Amino acid sequence: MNAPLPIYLDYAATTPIDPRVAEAMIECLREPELQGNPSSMGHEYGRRARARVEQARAQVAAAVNGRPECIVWTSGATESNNLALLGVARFHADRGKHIVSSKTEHKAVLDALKQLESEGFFVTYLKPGADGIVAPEQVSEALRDDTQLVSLMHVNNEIGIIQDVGAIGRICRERGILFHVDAAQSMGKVGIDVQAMCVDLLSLTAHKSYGPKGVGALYVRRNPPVGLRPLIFGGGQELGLRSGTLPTHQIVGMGLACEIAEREREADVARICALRERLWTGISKLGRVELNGHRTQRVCGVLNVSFHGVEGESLKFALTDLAVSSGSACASASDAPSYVLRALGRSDQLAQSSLRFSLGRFTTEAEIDAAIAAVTREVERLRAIAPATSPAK
Amino acid sequence: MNAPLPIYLDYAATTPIDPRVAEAMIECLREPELQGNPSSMGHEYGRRARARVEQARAQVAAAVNGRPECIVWTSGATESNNLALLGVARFHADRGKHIVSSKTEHKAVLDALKQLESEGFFVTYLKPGADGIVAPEQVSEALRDDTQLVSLMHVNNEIGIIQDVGAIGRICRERGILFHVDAAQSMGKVGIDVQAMCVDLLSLTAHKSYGPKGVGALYVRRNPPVGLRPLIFGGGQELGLRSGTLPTHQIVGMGLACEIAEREREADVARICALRERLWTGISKLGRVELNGHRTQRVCGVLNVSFHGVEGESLKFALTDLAVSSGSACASASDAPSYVLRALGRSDQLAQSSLRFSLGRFTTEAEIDAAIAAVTREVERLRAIAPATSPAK
Amino acid sequence: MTERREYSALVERHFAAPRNVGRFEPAFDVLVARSGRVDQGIEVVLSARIEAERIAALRHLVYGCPHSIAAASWLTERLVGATLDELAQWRWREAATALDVPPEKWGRLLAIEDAVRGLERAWRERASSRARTA
Amino acid sequence: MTERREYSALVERHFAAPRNVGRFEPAFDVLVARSGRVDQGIEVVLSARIEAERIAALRHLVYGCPHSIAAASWLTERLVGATLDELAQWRWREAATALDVPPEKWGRLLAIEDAVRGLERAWRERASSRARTA
Ligand SMILES: Cc1ncc(COP(=O)(O)O)c(C=O)c1O
Ligand SMILES: Cc1ncc(COP(=O)(O)O)c(C=O)c1O
Repeated sequence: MNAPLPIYLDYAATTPIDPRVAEAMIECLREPELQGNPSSMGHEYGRRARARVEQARAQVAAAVNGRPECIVWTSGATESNNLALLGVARFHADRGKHIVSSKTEHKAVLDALKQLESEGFFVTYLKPGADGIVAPEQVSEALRDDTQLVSLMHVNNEIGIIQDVGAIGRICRERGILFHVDAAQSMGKVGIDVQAMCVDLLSLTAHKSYGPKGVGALYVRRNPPVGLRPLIFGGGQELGLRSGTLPTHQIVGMGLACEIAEREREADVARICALRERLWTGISKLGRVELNGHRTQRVCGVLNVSFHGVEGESLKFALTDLAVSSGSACASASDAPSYVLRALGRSDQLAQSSLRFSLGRFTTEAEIDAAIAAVTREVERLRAIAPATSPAK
Repeated sequence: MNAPLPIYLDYAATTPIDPRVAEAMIECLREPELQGNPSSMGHEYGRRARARVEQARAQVAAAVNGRPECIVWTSGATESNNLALLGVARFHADRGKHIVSSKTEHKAVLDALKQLESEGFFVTYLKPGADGIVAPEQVSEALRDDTQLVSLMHVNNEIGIIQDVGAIGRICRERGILFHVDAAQSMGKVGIDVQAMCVDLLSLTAHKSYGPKGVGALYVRRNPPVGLRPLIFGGGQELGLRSGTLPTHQIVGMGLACEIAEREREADVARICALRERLWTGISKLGRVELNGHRTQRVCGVLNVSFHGVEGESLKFALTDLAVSSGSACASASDAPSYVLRALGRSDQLAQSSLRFSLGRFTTEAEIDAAIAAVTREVERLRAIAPATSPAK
Repeated sequence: MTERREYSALVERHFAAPRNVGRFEPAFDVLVARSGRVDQGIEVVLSARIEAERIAALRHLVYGCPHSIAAASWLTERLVGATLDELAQWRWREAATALDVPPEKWGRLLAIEDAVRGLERAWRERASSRARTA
Repeated sequence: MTERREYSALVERHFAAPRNVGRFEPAFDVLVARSGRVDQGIEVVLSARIEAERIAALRHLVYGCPHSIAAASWLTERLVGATLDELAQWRWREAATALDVPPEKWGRLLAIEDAVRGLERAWRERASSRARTA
């Protein structure tokens, strides 16, 4: 446990908890009076816990410009995505069996869609452009008479690009098709407005925005209501959509994390953007590097770079001073080339020689400079021992 | 927020977190080095988080005498029950569509079974005796050629009786039928041994045993493996059975809570048993009270009592000094008579005039004496204003 | 999510300290009426002492929810001094309004009104038997 | 759950400081062999200087995973002093054992053996051309 810790540049995998959020959670863990079951409305312990849960619900709702009664607590965005996709598709199976999504969604969407395919649904996976962006017209063109649902992510977790969910939402609304957005990576990085974006269902998670792991939410429009079959049945919590005892401390953490994320968004974004530009300027001096994803339509904290002339595994092994990632944290085989970069047209080899640097609230200029130095040193070193004629791909 | 707090006698709804557990969780919330994503095995932050997760897995496994690789993390026993029931039934649908359970299971089991009935499964709900116990022979007799699963709870949450799951497990094992046990209420109160009890799937939750709300586990036998369709698809965590980012602090809390619960079980049980006897002795002096559930085959902490001659809602309103419950915390309409007590043969009226006192690790003799005094005072007062000829039912 | 049952301040006060609990010993100037049953969730006994064709005093016994207990107690204060006509005009809605009783509990108030009707009947019978004996 | 890729201490040492990096300028006593391709995940160039029918020195260039880099570096030390016969007898399994290379990486070692075979061929050609010119 004594190895010196690397520089954390993996905020897109998970963020550390903001100390303010941690303290609010710790209060819930320590104060006996907050430890009742929020469903035990028959006594004061339960009612106090419930009050905190409802306060957090209002905080999360405000952060997406939705109404509190539209927020359903879940265990994270994986569950939210599953509840949205499996829930809507199974509930409305008689309304149509066609779903539109994209090739660069998170596994929590793609694997849920795969399950639906095995249940007889048909999914169109749109291929984004080389910049990672799905054009709204692609969605229009894919819609069929039996399309019941469109699911697209707001911010891509690997390359950080922002999809134009507002334009796509308006297309769906016009056609009367339900629209789900995976916004796991958005909170505090780009504004979320379920009204303006015409979103019917929206997945959130706390741990990408300085809240705790293991809690998330699904926004479900209530007016008119979106029909949804639950994944988990039981006590009837969350209006029957998600049974199970509500974890007060987790929910309180998520509520505060969302409130802070929105309140400090502009300042955070400006600061992190400057750091990311500094990082990119530093790295691009190496030459033979490529930025993955659209140059400007992207969130501040993510920089995904392909390095020519350096083998992927060696690149990562050389950079043990940096905690970075080569794709999504939940991909099980870490050496497999990213399906997202492959969908953008990168070769297997180049996809594998790519790193995702993700910066966040606690990243410092000194860390960025150290990261630039480490990347420069190691990439140059590895390129120097490689055969010179290695063709750039 | 300034009302004086009542005496907490609702440990079966949820327990306060043990301060030792809280401190272990707080370390995870505060230490930057523990805040990586346990799936980020490419860097030290992820590996340290993963090490804690695996340590907790071993703790939970040890507490049920199972192997660590059989433990799947979930968000609580509601999810565990659903994963076990829906997961097994859907996976093995071609092996048979009959399931055996009981009328006094938790809603997380009953509602999942109801969902399965809507999917074409057939469920036999055994009716326990007036003492709440399901006789193993009832299970034998209910088994059919197409029975694929038996699901019974270990400890009943409302009346505290202990089912003889070992005997039932042996019957199932002999017949080659899968056996699921909802052990949400057992940890630290009665020994759990998945081997000796011939259990194939076992649901656990942390928050009934001084751990955090929002985390649980499903034990799934691996040798030979039990086939299971996931509820939640995605990143492939937990060998694909339960995707979603693992919440390190929650899991650490559950691991330690289970370890402490098992280590201190004997001492806890002896102390709490004595308090419960004191409470029962005190309350029964009132006369016209009845203990619900088997007199001895029960866990230490739960005392469910029916009061003749006192209307239920008034009884509860009169006892605002006590945080007790009248059934399960997750029942949505608190005034509905408990379906568990109804299944035991109590009238609606008497079921409603019942209270569940549940004691725990932090209950004191002074609290018990105060509870006896309050119950005695209020029951006598309410009986005194009632028409004398009210027939006892 | 379960809502906490809310009781009005007046209900809380009467529940905590019901007025005029008990019953009068049977006597010629005492009227008694009973309604409800435990398995209906409310049982109430009212007894009234009549003086000069008015209710001089009321007593009650009640088994029931907090609203029922409060309503019965409240009623024993409300109807003191009432004439037979005034008693005949009393309706449950008055208690519902005064005590802020939610609709799902109105049935309980009807049971209390039944007891009032019982008093009224007993009073009329007493009056007619007096008329006969006079 | 993903396992951390484990590298042996020897792999770590060679990866951190590869020995004998580079290539000898073309000359009569210099042998060169190349194998692999970037899109196969490994590309390696070996060059050897021959003196008195033994390898006097070796240089390497390599693009590849840490095991590949370490194996190429390790090889340049291992084969110094080798005769043609010794070179001909060298097999990839020796590197696998010495560096504790996991099975899924054995293909990369085969690519390195290909380069060794290339050196061997070049050496034999040089010998036969010497024989002809002698
Ligand atoms: C875009 C996206 N969707 C979904 C998820 C899954 O969220 P969670 O980790 O809360 O299950 C993640 C992160 O893991 C993500 O980046
Ligand atoms: C017997 C039993 N099963 C399942 C549950 C549900 O567990 P959780 O609250 O962890 O969802 C509970 C408690 O609520 C329980 O008592």
